[in-house]
Amino acid sequence: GDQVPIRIGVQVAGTSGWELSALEHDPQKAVRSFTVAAQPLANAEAGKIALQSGAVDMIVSDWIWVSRMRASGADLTFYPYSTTSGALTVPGDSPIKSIADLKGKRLGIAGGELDKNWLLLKALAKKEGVDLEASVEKVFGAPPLIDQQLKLGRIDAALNYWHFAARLEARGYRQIIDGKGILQGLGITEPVANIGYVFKQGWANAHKQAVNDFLHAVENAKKQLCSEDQTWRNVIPMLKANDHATQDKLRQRYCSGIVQAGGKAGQQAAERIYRLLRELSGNRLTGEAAALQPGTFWTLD
Amino acid sequence: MNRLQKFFPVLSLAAFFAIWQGLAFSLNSTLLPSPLMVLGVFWLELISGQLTYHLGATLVRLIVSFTIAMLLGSAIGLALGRLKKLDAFFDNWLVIFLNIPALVTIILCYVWFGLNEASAILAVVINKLPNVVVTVREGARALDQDLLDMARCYRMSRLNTLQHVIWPQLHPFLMSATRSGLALIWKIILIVELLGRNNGVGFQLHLYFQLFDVASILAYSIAFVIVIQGIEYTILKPLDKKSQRWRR
Amino acid sequence: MNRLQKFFPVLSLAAFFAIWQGLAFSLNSTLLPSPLMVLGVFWLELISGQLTYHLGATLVRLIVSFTIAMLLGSAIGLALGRLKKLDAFFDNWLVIFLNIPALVTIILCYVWFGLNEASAILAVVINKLPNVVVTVREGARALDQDLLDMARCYRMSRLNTLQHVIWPQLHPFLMSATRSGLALIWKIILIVELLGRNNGVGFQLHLYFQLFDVASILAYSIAFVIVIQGIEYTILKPLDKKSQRWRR
Amino acid sequence: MTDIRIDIREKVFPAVGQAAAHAAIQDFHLTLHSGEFVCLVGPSGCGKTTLLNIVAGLDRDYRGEIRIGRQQALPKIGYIFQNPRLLPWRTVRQNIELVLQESSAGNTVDFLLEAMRLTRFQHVYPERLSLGMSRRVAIIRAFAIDPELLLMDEPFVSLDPPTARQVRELLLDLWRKRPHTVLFVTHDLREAIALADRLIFLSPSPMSVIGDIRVPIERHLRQDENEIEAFRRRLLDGAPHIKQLL
Amino acid sequence: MTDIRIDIREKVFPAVGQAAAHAAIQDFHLTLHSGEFVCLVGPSGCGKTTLLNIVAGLDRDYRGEIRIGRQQALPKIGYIFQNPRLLPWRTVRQNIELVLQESSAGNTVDFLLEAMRLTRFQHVYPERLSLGMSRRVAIIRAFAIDPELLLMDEPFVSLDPPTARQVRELLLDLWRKRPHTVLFVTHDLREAIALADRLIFLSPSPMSVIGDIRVPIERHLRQDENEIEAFRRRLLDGAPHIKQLL
Ligand SMILES: Nc1ncnc2c1ncn2[C@@H]1O[C@H](COP(=O)(O)OP(=O)(O)OP(=O)(O)O)[C@@H](O)[C@H]1O
Ligand SMILES: Nc1ncnc2c1ncn2[C@@H]1O[C@H](COP(=O)(O)OP(=O)(O)OP(=O)(O)O)[C@@H](O)[C@H]1O
Ligand SMILES: O=C([O-])O
Ligand SMILES: [Mg+2]
Ligand SMILES: [Mg+2]
Repeated sequence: GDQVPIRIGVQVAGTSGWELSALEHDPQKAVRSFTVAAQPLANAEAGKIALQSGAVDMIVSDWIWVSRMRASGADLTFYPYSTTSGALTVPGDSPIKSIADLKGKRLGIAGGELDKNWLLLKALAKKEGVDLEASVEKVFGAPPLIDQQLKLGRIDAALNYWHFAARLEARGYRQIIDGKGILQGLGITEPVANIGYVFKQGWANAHKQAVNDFLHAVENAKKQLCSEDQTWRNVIPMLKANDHATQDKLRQRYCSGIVQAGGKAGQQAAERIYRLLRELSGNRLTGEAAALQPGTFWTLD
Repeated sequence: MNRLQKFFPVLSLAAFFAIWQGLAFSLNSTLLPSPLMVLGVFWLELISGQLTYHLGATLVRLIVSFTIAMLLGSAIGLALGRLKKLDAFFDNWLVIFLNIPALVTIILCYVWFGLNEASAILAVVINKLPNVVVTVREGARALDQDLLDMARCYRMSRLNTLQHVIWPQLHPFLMSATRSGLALIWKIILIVELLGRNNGVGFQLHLYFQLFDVASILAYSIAFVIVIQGIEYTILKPLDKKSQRWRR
Repeated sequence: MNRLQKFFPVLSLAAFFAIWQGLAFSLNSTLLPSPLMVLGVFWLELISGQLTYHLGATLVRLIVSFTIAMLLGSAIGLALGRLKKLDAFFDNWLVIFLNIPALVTIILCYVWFGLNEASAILAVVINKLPNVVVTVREGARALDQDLLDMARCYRMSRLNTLQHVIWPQLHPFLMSATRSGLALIWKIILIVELLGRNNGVGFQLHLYFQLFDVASILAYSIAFVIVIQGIEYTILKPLDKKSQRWRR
Repeated sequence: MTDIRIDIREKVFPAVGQAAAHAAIQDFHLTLHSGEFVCLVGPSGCGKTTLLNIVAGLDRDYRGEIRIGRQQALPKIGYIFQNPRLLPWRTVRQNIELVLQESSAGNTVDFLLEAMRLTRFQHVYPERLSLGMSRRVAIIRAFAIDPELLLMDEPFVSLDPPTARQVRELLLDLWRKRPHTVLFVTHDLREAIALADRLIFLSPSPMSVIGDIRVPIERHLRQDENEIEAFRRRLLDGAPHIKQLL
Repeated sequence: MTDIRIDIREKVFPAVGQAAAHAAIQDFHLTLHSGEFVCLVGPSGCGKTTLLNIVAGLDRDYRGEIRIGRQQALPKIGYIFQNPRLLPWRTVRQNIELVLQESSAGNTVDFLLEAMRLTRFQHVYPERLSLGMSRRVAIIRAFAIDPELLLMDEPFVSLDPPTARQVRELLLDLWRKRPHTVLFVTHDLREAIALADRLIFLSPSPMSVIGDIRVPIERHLRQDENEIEAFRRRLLDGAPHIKQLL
């Protein structure tokens, strides 16, 4: 029958472009129930605007925001995409070996005061008896600036998005802990997707078959990227990285973030994270709603 | 008629809010919260102390960078407007600095001078300065030569000439530089705070932007507008009035 | 001396690049690429067609929104400057619109009117308009009543009065609104493109910012500065000269 | 055009800031007959310019009325202001041509420029003129529109005697050819006598008419300096309230 | 102060755009003796204002030299410009006081305001004055600084005869009390004769001196209109190149 067009807002620097590229090269393309139109976007905020204004059907974002928006009446829903999240990185020869060593150091934080990783890192540190808020000199800034400041040695450690961390790692920097590690430290061991596809539920219900086919196809594409070198080679130009070490590191971190969607345990873990973040941010990140909004996660069936 | 005119400012504000309320009511969307909702958020942020803290941080930056940019810009603008040779030489630079994107100066300031307060203010000044220069330069070019000659002939001191002959003529230009300057600095400061500060209204706006919380964004915007209205009514309007009182 | 002055623009550009080269050489960091390196990037982007494509997109937006903002803003500014009552009423609105953060108007325009070219341009116009109004209003307040009376007494048509009596007096204000206006629009357009367009210099600058590619950022900035210099030399300077030629 | 009837009960400049309100004109009544040449003589600051502005319709903030016969439309007014009021960004010729309705008046403009000895300067901007030259341009501008009512506020100061004489003759020529009503302000009694049908003497402000005297010298005799001087002496020896003005 | 020696070989306003270059002054030589009252008489546009600007040091773009004795410092100059040049944003009094070096001159200012009948208007902004009143303020400003050299460019136009007479007397009073050199431009020959030690007649531009005539009437006789009229007639019947100016 007719193919349903799906317009996807793709951040130029993001990973969803890789998968869409893989889909594009897939020989099955012609027989699918959907077609994909990628819409380049400059940053995450542009995606949110594009989705709300109806310029795209899907973007990549996080579920806490989706829950918050649902609480205020928006009809958005989320499908898990990846567990890859930011990491705390220090120079290779840094004396910092653990969170406790951050005391008295300059810590660069991308994403601001309500950054999830920062909130959770503080909670973990507290558990270990360290008050990061008081003992660390915080430097907030845009991710590329934080990255640059670390390279220049103007800050001692950086809590930044995963691909900045991966690129640094390839250049000999050390990861102290990443988002997954922080969650584990806080007792949440189930893999919970950090980011995922976000779309309007009404729209998805109207095109259920196509949406689900698309989500399946993306999952396959992801697996291909990790298992088939030819597919991977196609996206290498999109990495904007010339050296093999960086390319490999990016692939490694990307592939380790693959999640299987759904599962009761995952949902429950998400509930716990939600409540944790709500408390840690004093409602500011999550909004007033006491619990994760029902329907936040889209289920494939 | 004159009686009624006194209430115009109040009436116009009422009209503004009425239109807003009407739109919000008819759209009924989280993307345009009603004035009352915004007021609620405003109030919560105010009593939590967040608003005062961040607004205060932004205002300190605004005042410092505005003062520097206006003083320096007026001096340079006056010099370029009066000295043809200086102008011929530096005109190119002016166009360059006027049109270097804010993003570029901000990034470079942060990268070269660190993510600190001084860089932030420097970045704002660099962005605002050329605008002041360009405006004051136009004013300086249009100065009345007859009056300047009079001042020279009567051996008025430089200071007196500046204060009593030149300044009043530049006044409309300075007022326009001030009004659009506050607005421009505000736009720049938001980017500056967004990219490299951990407080200030820009920082907050970015936060709420990430959350797409329009009500909070509007609450902070209104807080700033209120401050500027305060400056209007306590400083700029009286200045306007004083400077206009000699007109028939 | 006059001979030398002719070369001032060239000399000043040379000085600018010399200082830049010197700094780049002594710093020797990727954070300040040398002019030559930037030129190389510029050239590559140019022959790849990228530069022309994105710059073209930005310029179309610039021209359309600038034209609308200047025409509308001049008309409103003139009206507010001359009609005291209108001014008393709308003054508040002006302050509000002047100081609503660019971010807010951009988001609202996009969300309400869709992520399209018209919204982008509307957002720029809304941001620029109040600045033009404020500047022209100052000019309109300072108009020479004697000349206006003369025009009225001799029954000059409205059009003639506007063109030959009012416009020349507003000229310095319009020039300042134009120069600082191009620069302001440029700052706004970058945010507009960042948040909702998939082409334009703003889009590219952000991309290179993510990659921290300072050379490319500077290459795009320079491209824009060159365009504005072009406008300066082909339009603004001749206008300046024409409007100044009556002065002793 | 028919008669112009000026009735100003009161013209007060309102108080502003430190400056008190100022009553400039009070109970001022005057009828200008069609085609009459009327000179106004009064002390500096008495309200002459204020009056001309009211007659020209530039100032409507007064109690009273200006009636211009039964005519509906205002007459075409040429006003030579006390300062030249040229547009500095337009050349001499452009300044004049701007106020002309039809462009066909080129002939007259050429003629007037020549008569004022400004042909050589017609393409010059006003800032490059002397004050007397600027005043002559303002005079041409007023003459060129062929006015029905001519308001002249000390038009011939800053002109040297030969030029002033010539302009006076030109004015009378034009006036004889196509009679229009003239309201002429001057401090020069000799000039007033040489030109006017009637002399109106004015009190210090608040201004009112304190003397309305017809000049009895026939026009063809006015070339004679002695005739004018004789009448001037008579005025000087006349009523003391007028004498104190002179 | 010693003599002022004016030697201007050439003053040319350069061509700009359509306007041709204009030679305003050529081979102009004049010595003003200390404390002398010199009147300049010449046709409109001949270059009188240009000359005063050069003497005042406002225009340095000419070939020639102004020498002021052996004195190093420029003398204190009071310049009554052809237009009043008041600062519109300062009141009458503030305009005057701005140019005074010491604030102790309050007495003189009060006296001058009274003499010019402007005391009532001292706190008024210039836009609320008549032109004649503004000119009087400009006159006060020049007198108040107690100048060593007084440049006056048609200072008394727009003044009614009684006021003009009074100001003339005031000027002569001040001049007698503390003699300063005066360079006075006027088109009114009677005024020139009544005031001057010497009359300088000027040619049309390019301006040069075409007559340098000492006024032979003793000062105490100059109240008499007839004396002045007689000398005037003599001038009118005199040399044709001067007569044509009058
Ligand atoms: N705009 C104004 N506001 C207040 N007072 C004014 C204004 N214009 C004029 N006056 C006052 O009104 C009076 C008359 O002024 P006007 O200009 O009519 O005098 P005039 O007779 O033309 O004098 P002159 O011969 O000096 O030109 C003066 O006392 C002046 O101070
Ligand atoms: N800035 C200028 N640029 C060019 N030409 C000028 C300039 N100023 C004056 N002139 C010319 O120089 C000549 C003399 O001008 P000036 O003002 O000295 O005349 P004036 O003797 O004072 O005349 P008036 O009695 O009319 O005031 C005039 O022909 C005038 O056109
Ligand atoms: O510039 C901004 O107002 O975001
Ligand atoms: Mg007058
Ligand atoms: Mg002159």
